[in-house]
Amino acid sequence: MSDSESGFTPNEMMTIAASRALKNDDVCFVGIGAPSAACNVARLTHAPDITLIYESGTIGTAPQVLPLSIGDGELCDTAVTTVSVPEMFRYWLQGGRISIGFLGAAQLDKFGNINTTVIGGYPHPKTRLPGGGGAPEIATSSKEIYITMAQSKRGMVETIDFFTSFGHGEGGDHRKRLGIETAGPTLLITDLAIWKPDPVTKEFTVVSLHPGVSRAEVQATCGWTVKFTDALEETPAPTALELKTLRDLQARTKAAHAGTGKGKAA
Amino acid sequence: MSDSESGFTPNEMMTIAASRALKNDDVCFVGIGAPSAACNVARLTHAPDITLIYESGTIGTAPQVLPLSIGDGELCDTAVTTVSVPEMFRYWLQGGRISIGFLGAAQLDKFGNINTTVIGGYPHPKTRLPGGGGAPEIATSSKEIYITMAQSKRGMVETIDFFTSFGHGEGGDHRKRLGIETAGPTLLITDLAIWKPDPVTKEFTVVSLHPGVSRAEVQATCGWTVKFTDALEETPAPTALELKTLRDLQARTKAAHAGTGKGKAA
Amino acid sequence: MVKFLPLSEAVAGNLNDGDTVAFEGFTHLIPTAAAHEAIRQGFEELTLIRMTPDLVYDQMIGMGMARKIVFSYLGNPGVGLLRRARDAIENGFPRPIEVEEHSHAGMANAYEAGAAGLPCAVFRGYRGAGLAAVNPNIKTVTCPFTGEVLAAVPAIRPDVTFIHAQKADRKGNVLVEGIIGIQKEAVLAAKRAVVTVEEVVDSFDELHPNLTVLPSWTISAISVVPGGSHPSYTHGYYIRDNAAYLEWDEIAADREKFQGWMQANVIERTAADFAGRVEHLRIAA
Amino acid sequence: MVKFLPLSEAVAGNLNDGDTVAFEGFTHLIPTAAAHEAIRQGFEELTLIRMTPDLVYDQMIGMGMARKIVFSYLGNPGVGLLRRARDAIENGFPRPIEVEEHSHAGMANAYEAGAAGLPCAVFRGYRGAGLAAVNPNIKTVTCPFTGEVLAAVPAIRPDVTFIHAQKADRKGNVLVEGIIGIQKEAVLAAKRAVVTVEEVVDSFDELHPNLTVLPSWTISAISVVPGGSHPSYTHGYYIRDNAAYLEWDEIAADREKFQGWMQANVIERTAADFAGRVEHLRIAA
Repeated sequence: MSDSESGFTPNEMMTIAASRALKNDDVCFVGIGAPSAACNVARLTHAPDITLIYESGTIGTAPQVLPLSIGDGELCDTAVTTVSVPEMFRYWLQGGRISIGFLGAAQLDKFGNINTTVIGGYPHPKTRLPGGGGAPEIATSSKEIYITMAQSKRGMVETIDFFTSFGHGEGGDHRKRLGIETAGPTLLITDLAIWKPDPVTKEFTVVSLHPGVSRAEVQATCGWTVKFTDALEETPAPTALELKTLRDLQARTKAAHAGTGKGKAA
Repeated sequence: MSDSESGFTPNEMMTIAASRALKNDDVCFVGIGAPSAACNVARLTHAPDITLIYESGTIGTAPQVLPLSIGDGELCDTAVTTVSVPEMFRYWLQGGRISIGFLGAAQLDKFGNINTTVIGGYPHPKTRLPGGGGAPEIATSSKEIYITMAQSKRGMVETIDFFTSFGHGEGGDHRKRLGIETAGPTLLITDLAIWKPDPVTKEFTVVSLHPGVSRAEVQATCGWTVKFTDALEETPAPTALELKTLRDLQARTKAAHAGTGKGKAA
Repeated sequence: MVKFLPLSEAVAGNLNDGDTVAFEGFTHLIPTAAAHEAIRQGFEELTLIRMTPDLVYDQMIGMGMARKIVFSYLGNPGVGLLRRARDAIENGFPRPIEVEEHSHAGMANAYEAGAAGLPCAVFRGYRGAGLAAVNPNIKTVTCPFTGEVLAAVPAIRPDVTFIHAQKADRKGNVLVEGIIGIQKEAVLAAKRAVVTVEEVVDSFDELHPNLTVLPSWTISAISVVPGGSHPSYTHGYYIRDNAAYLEWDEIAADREKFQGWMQANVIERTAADFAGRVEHLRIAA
Repeated sequence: MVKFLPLSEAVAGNLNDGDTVAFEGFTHLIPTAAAHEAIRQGFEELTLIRMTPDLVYDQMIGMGMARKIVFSYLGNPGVGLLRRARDAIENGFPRPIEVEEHSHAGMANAYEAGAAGLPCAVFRGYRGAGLAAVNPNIKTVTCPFTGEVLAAVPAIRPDVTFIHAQKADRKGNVLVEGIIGIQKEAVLAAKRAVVTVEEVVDSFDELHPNLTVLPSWTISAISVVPGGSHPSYTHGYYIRDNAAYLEWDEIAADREKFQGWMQANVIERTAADFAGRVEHLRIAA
């Protein structure tokens, strides 16, 4: 599938596969570190009416270039409305209006639990990461959670060092037992594969390999023993339109950000 | 004092005496039924920078005519800012930013407790009144409460039928015992006199009679046995400027309201 | 997704007998046209929620449509009492009506909690107030840090909310401006929301980013009804018909006069009549 | 009453050693000039509160001014980690620092509760989250109507809040627009508030009534500092200096490089330098 003409990188495949999972009537909460590229490719291709919400308060935004931060001016300029941060978290996230919360992860386990807080122990961490930002409540208030990250043994681990945001916990009905009524992680898209939780155990299971990717490659870059579904599929390669949309977006973004400032003083 | 040249009505005296109690740096919450005339006379005479807040969300308003309702457009047009009703009650009233809450009353007792809810029993009232609106929390969240009403035996009673808003309860330290930290009613201005609470018992005591008013007249129009302070004063009569300001305001108001609508359909 | 509908269809498709319904508007932007359409369609056994019931709920109660009313100020703003509501509460006419009464702070916080998806609102309120003794929906919670006892009321979650607003764009986003009251919360707290607007414009691209705009996907139906809030007003379009509020006091004082007025001015009319009612109140452009 | 003051006086008169202080701004409108002035004046033992600490707190922590930090996202937005804050937490350099960590929802609700005069905030949060186990300021309350267990956090009440805003009018009212973040709540929650603005205009009479305006009497001091939020941005004035955020990652990575940069760019500079830093970022009128 990946001949020289339609060549694409694993990261491009990841972003485009994630974009395909979004529907035109989705209301998508794009948290810190989340792939807003995927959300905006969806908006620029098959989901022109998708509602993108950034936690800075911008609702229904349609940026021409990808924001560097979740509060770039472009997001406000193109939004349907911009609200305060307390309103964002109370009325829009906690209010149950978000269909898809889109999260990234520094560490992820097989049940979709995410760590972006610390490597090592909490009181005396080996590495202090940025922390959760909006993620703890995005993970429990959004109707569903999509996760996207590039695979690595360091990132996809048997046991995460800190529960920044709750996925399916120990699996099974753990969410329900904690009084969490939303579905939690229903999709994981990596640079190698598409994963969905087992209906009963909630363990992420590979349902589709990206073009040219082997089972062995998926296992080699994952810290837990990977389960594959019986009816394993191959992810359709990016179309020319999808690739062009993503690359144009990234080119516009690069040009826009390079144009700002000499950085003489921060 | 009330010669033919400077003649004034008891209601005018009441409004002007109330206006004098307001200071230039007061932040005044003008609740339903409250004498916004007094607040606006203060603003148009000695307190040009007074902040008037109406519960409809208008902050720092400066109407040219008195509003008929607490949500007239004039209030918004002249306000520094107009906020939502939840914000008004959370950030501005409950936030402790109001120096003076100005309340009227259908029934008032000697401890400044107010009833605007029912005459008779609550479940089967003889007369169903409008109820409290913002008053229950204005009474407890404002730093001080000023009350203004025309005297009558029906209105100033030994025992009110319902505690719409709490004044000094049974008197003494009753507010503190309920965990209310604000001062409560500190001033009552009627068409006949100025009253202040006794420092210990908190019973309203007449401290000043309006020009030409006798102690007997005050007692004859009040349902409880009236106490008078030893150093009883006479309220200074309205000045020509105060009267002109009040009457001009009322004339502008009458002209503006008469101009609206034939009332063909409500 | 939001639909642009004639008001009669928007009401018929979103309101049902027995519903809990809010027709909200804090003096400004009262959805009178929608309420009159509901009266014409003759719904029954409604639970009516509103901070400041005023004329339209006086009318619905007088027509016997309500089994319960939830409110914080049952007056004709700036005029006095609501005489049809009084007749129902004091005399059970035309039918007895259940009362759930709050303060403005209680209602405002309860709508806010509804919009925020919470089961209850927590605030400092009702201290020493008689309502806490007569309304079982006023309870307390204790701050786990300071021990302070705070008031709690259940979140308001209407089956359907009706509001009136200035304008929609073609996509169905709605702008509310001026005294915005509790409208945003009332819409976001409800399962369904119907909005009447003065007009539809091509786009909101030129609007200031921080205005109160309800995204199209938060609204069920939009109906264009110029003048739809008369005798209340619409900031930027027409002023309040204060004379009508004063007149209402007389109309509602008498049961037969009320019935005659309702027949002539509501039952035999349509939403299209509202435009004419505000003609003399319009703000010069 | 609000005073218009040079920034050095506004900071000296409102910030004290040992204070709990918030320099707020959610990516937009970060009060960098005020933070740099505080660094020049060398305050000690501060408790720094902010949802998204970013560069200015990295700088203050790196200079050893903070004894504690309260936050929900300790990153360089869109770039990565905050390396001076990491050094303090991981290695106690230049001094150990106490950490109180929340989620954005927790911080936003805590500021809201502070503005609302409540002792605590109640919301649906922290379910299954590790923070609830390591932060003793995350507790619960139970809804008295449904029995649902909700999260509670103490209200945030800074001694002083610093924000940057677009403009003040001559009376000292302040307009914040664009991504308004948590600024209004941070000001209203604080005992004192200092605002840097891009400019002062005669009056706000022509402003839309529903914009975010902080009345003059809610503010202690206003300082006019054009460019005062660089390398953050001010909606309507200049754009975000993304390159500076990328560069910071290298500067903060090395203790000596950091010190040299601070000396040259903060200690030896004044608030007046900010105007020049945004010259090439200004939005064409």
